[in-house]
Amino acid sequence: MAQITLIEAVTQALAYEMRNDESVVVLGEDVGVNGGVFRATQGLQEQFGEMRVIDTPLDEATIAGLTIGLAVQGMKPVAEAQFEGFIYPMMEHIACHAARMRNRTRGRMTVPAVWRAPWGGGIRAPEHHSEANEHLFTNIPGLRVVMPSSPARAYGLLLAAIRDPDPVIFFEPKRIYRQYKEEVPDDGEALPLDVCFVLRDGTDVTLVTWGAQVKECLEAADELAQKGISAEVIDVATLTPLDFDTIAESVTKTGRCVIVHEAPKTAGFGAEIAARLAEECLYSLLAPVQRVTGFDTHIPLFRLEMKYLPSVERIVEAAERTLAAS
Amino acid sequence: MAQITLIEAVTQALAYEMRNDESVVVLGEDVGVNGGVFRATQGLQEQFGEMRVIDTPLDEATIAGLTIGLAVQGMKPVAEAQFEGFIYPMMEHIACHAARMRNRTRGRMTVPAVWRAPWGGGIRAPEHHSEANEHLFTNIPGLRVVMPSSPARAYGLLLAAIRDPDPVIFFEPKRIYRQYKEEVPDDGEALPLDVCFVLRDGTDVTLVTWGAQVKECLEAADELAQKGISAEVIDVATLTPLDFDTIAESVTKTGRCVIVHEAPKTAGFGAEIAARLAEECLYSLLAPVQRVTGFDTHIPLFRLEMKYLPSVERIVEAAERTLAAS
Amino acid sequence: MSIAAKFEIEYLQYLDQDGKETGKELPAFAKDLDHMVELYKLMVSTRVFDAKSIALQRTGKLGTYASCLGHEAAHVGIGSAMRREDSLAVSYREYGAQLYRGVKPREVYTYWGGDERGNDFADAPAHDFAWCVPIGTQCLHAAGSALAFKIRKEARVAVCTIGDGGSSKGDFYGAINVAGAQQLPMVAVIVNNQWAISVPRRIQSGSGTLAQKGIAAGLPCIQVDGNDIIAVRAAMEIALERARSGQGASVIEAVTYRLGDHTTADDARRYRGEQEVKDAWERDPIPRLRKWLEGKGKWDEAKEEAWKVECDDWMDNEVNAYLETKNQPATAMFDYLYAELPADLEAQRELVASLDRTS
Amino acid sequence: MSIAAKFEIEYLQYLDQDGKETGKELPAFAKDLDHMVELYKLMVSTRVFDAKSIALQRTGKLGTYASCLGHEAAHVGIGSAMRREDSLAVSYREYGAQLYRGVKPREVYTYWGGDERGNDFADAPAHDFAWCVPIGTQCLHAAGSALAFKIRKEARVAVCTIGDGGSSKGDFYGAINVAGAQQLPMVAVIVNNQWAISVPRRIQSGSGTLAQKGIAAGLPCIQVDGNDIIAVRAAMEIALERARSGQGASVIEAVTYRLGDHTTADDARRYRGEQEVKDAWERDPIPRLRKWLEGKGKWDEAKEEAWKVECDDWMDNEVNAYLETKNQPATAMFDYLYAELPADLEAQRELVASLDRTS
Ligand SMILES: Cc1ncc(C[n+]2csc(CCOP(=O)(O)OP(=O)(O)O)c2C)c(N)n1
Ligand SMILES: Cc1ncc(C[n+]2csc(CCOP(=O)(O)OP(=O)(O)O)c2C)c(N)n1
Ligand SMILES: [Mg+2]
Ligand SMILES: [Mg+2]
Repeated sequence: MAQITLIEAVTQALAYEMRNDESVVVLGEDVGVNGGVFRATQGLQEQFGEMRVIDTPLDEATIAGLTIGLAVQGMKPVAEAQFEGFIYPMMEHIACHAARMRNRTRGRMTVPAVWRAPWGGGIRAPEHHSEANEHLFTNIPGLRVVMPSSPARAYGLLLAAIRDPDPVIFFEPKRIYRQYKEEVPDDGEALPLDVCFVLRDGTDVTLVTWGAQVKECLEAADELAQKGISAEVIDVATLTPLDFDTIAESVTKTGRCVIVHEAPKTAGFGAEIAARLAEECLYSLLAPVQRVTGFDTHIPLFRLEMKYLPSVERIVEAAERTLAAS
Repeated sequence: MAQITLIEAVTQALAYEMRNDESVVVLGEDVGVNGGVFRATQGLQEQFGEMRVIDTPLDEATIAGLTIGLAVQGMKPVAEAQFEGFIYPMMEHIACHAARMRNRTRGRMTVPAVWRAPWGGGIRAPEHHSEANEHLFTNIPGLRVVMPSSPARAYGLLLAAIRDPDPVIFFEPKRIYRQYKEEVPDDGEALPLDVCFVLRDGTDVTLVTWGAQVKECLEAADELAQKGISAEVIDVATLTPLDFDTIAESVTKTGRCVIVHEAPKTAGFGAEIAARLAEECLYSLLAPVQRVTGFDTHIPLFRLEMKYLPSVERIVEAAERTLAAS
Repeated sequence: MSIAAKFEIEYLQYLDQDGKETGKELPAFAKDLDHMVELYKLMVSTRVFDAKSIALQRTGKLGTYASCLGHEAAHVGIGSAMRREDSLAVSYREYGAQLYRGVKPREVYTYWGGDERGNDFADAPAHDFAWCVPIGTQCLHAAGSALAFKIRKEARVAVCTIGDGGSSKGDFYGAINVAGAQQLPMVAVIVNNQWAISVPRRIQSGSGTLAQKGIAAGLPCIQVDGNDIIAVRAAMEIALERARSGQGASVIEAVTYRLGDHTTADDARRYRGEQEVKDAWERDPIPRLRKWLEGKGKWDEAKEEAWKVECDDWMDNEVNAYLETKNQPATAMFDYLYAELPADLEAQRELVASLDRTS
Repeated sequence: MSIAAKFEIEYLQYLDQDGKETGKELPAFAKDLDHMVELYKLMVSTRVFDAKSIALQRTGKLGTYASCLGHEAAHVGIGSAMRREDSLAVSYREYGAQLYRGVKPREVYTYWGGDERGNDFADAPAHDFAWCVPIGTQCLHAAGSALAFKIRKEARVAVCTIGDGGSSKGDFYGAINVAGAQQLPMVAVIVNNQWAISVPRRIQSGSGTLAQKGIAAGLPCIQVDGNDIIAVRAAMEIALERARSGQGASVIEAVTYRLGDHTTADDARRYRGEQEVKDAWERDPIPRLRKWLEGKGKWDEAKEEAWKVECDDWMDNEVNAYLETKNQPATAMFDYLYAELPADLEAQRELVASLDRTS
């Protein structure tokens, strides 16, 4: 079995599901012959034809609206936003229709669709190609917001997203698209969309994160271990609906929590997790919650972007702060 | 001096500023002869002509993009989204351009524009006419998100918003558009955009809210007073950039906080305030933070909408819970 | 001068405003006079229904309601040309088309009466879309439906309707553009009633016709007298056949007039003159068809009276069914959010259940 | 058949691909041969600049860069027709127009080299827009600018450029539609280079020309040979004059070809055939103008060589200036966010300052 990257795992999941369910179609800009600008859909048009791998005109509202029409009529569309920074014109369709169709029609019409988008910074890309906007969707009821952080989880979560009977926003952290390879059996096994993954057990502090920052958190945990601090690392994976229980259990154990994400701090999804802790785990907290996030500025053009993204150093420092506090 | 409603205060502020600054123009759907579907722009086209009160074609992206072009070329446009639920197609322009133009051009180009939108539920309106979506903007750096809760604050804050050199999203809680009248001198005095307003002093618990729920919070404070509980009520007014100091000061004093808002709970702006408390005021908290919010569902059509909106009863109960907790 | 492209927009009308034939040979369906009587009856019953809706609203039994007064020829023309397996995506006022396809007045009332169950059509095709309030978006849902039909090689057509105002929205353009690029089996009907709330047609666009918007997408487009049901229906039949046979999409502009207020929340006297409305009543689609049918000996006053009585009975029945509908429990806001309620929402649902019990 | 409207789209070309005049009388500016030499020189220097940009990228000194190879006639034609007080809203590849208006290569490099300061044009008009990556949005900024000019009764025109791909986006439609409805002083130029990354023109739209999109907005529209600078410039002059004199907006389609990859991050061999590109080189805008000027005795090999040397000097100068630019401090991300930094962000800025000191 070959070792594959995260982006190859995305392709593998798409191909698997397209082979097994002919209602699955892929649409977006450049998803056809070109295989997507990151090659996520590489080879799919050759395999499945132009009717199932559809290059659309350049209009994100068009892509989003087509996706809803397809889904309502019984297809399982997987739409691509070429970059997360171009997803705004899709929002009216996602928020007003995809997220609401089942509710609006009391179950008569449903939208079993997936919107994929390469997400986040750190690849020295031009303006608008580095956005981390998960918060745009986490306040919308009726959606699932999912973000994988490894090839295996990309495969399993994407399969789950496509099979899910409701709309899923699937953000792919492009910085780690090709960061490393791992074995991902092409066995069609989906992962659950209602759990956080505990990637590392620890007793002193809980690091909660998702997407590309999982890597920095694991590295921070290594560094902390060298300093004698035992950090538990949780990959939230499905942001909404949230599996808060797993986080609560961990923080109840460790008493300390550092939340790490790439989006701006204010009203980022980290706020929700910190809020839940303040509501539901207050008495377990031995130290103030820490958020290590992007700043409340636009992610700078690439010369400065690494100064914007949460670093191992900032995470370690925040964790140490929680330990110094009590 | 006449007593005026909140919506009349909006009109009064617009007219004042249009008289005093000829670069101020108003644009949107039905803002002309009709004076807006809520009459916010009533009489303005008659007074200032079709070149300054502009009915646009029915396309929210068009309105948003025109607004940016106008602002960059030295006008001070005040755009209207007819209802907050129709603001999505404006988001690309607001997030990618309005909020970023100054940053993008190192100050060469700026967007001194205001986007007004009637906000929130509770008026027995049709689907999509009751949204509370402030969270869509509170995570966007470079914007100000403002929401008045009284005629006087509507007047003063809207003047400030128009005069502000940066883009402001101005949400008007339509449920209280005509709820009561008060004297609002037409003196052109703006209110600051960087403070929360403490509307009632108290010592036992802090109620933090904004927009239409200010009324319920003040009523809850009355009820709590009858039970011997002294509640401080804070109207956040400018959500971002946030004046957290005022909130922190209050909660440091009371040790207890109930956050009340109408939008869904998960990742609503209340999460940010709770998160800041968990980060910066943990040791002052005598009880878990409470959020009394809309549920994580779509606001139901009007037969059930009042069951969705935070009620005085739910606020009182949450406040009592914070007192029982410690 | 070298010419890259040439276009013409046809204007179609069979009956003038007095019910006189314009001379153009009638299409086959219009020669079936019994069928034309059926269409006339539905136009009348749609108007009866509409008046009842407004009465319900005025007496506090309905929320905001968008009247279809004056649009009966356009709406019934659209609905009657379609097959059941086709899919209809409307905005919010196209009752004449929807009633034809089996939507019940009680469903209309339930939805505009503030209850989601109105969208759970009992008899209309399950693949017809719900009312769509965000202007223009339905056009892309129709395009997506058409794409599904094309992918599955089904001989079905997706129809969307859109207002003159809505024709300004990017979604309309996106929909016709992709329909043209992908040769989708779709028909987009612009119901141009001259007003978008208070905004007149001329402020929406500098284009002389709205039909010509289709040129931007490379689509066949036609302007029809939207108060002449024969013209609307004929244009629909051609466009549907074109789509069904794999020749792609079309744009139809049906020129009509909104004889009432935008909705019951609107007062059109604020922004438009009486004379304009009076003139528009001269073009009322119902009397002209009646005159034509009377001229053919297929209709008369007695039939009219009898039909109105039938309509009233039907309405009584529908209104009663509506008024008897109990509210959903408050927990209903959770019950169709996802296929299964996520665990994280259970506590919230329980809270709502308890509030519901106490209030 | 009754006809509601008729349209024709003119195709404009003065020089064929061999630099021969097509017979149409030349516009006034083209009779000023010294001016034509200036235009030619700018087309050449634009190409030299473009090659240098790619070289910088290949050697790691620039980020992703979008080449303008093959677009020189279209871009210089647009830029040279405008007045300084007019406003230009581009997407990201229209360097020929921007250089004409005073944008410096070092600014281009600074921006595509990952530094916001590239958008703070020193010599170009301060009212010209920054590069605009979200496709199509710039068209509405031009419309808004045009509205500002109209409100203030200034005889200025807002110009936007958009790609064939971008012409599918709702914003383009919204912009031309409102420009038509409000008679705005705007010119929208579709630079149709046949490709939107890997998506060919035919997948963008079923419309035969892209010029005809203007019909949807009721605007005059024309298709021109976008490799013939005389045609581009002539169409621009007419449209600009129309706009400046209060007669409203126009749409111009300039038909050209993207001779290079979409950007340096793209590999066009993945999706388009060699022959197509070879054929397109036959229509290269630069040799045809050179041949024409040579025929007129205004240009020769020696001049070409001399000009290339000048271009090289200019580039060396610009590249050096660029390479000498130090990074901004990390705190720069806070310094142009608002007119004044809000108090709530001070702590974050301080943290960034401290990180910056230690790294
Ligand atoms: C996206 C969006 N913007 C604004 C509105 C508010 N609105 C409801 S109906 C309407 C006018 C629609 O006019 P038109 O498209 O001509 O349809 P008509 O009502 O005349 O049938 C507007 C502006 C909306 N529903 N959706
Ligand atoms: C809204 C948006 N969607 C997608 C993209 C990604 N993207 C960048 S360029 C491009 C193709 C543009 O093609 P065209 O408009 O023809 O311009 P050209 O590059 O050919 O000059 C795409 C899809 C973007 N920048 N913005
Ligand atoms: Mg209308
Ligand atoms: Mg192109």
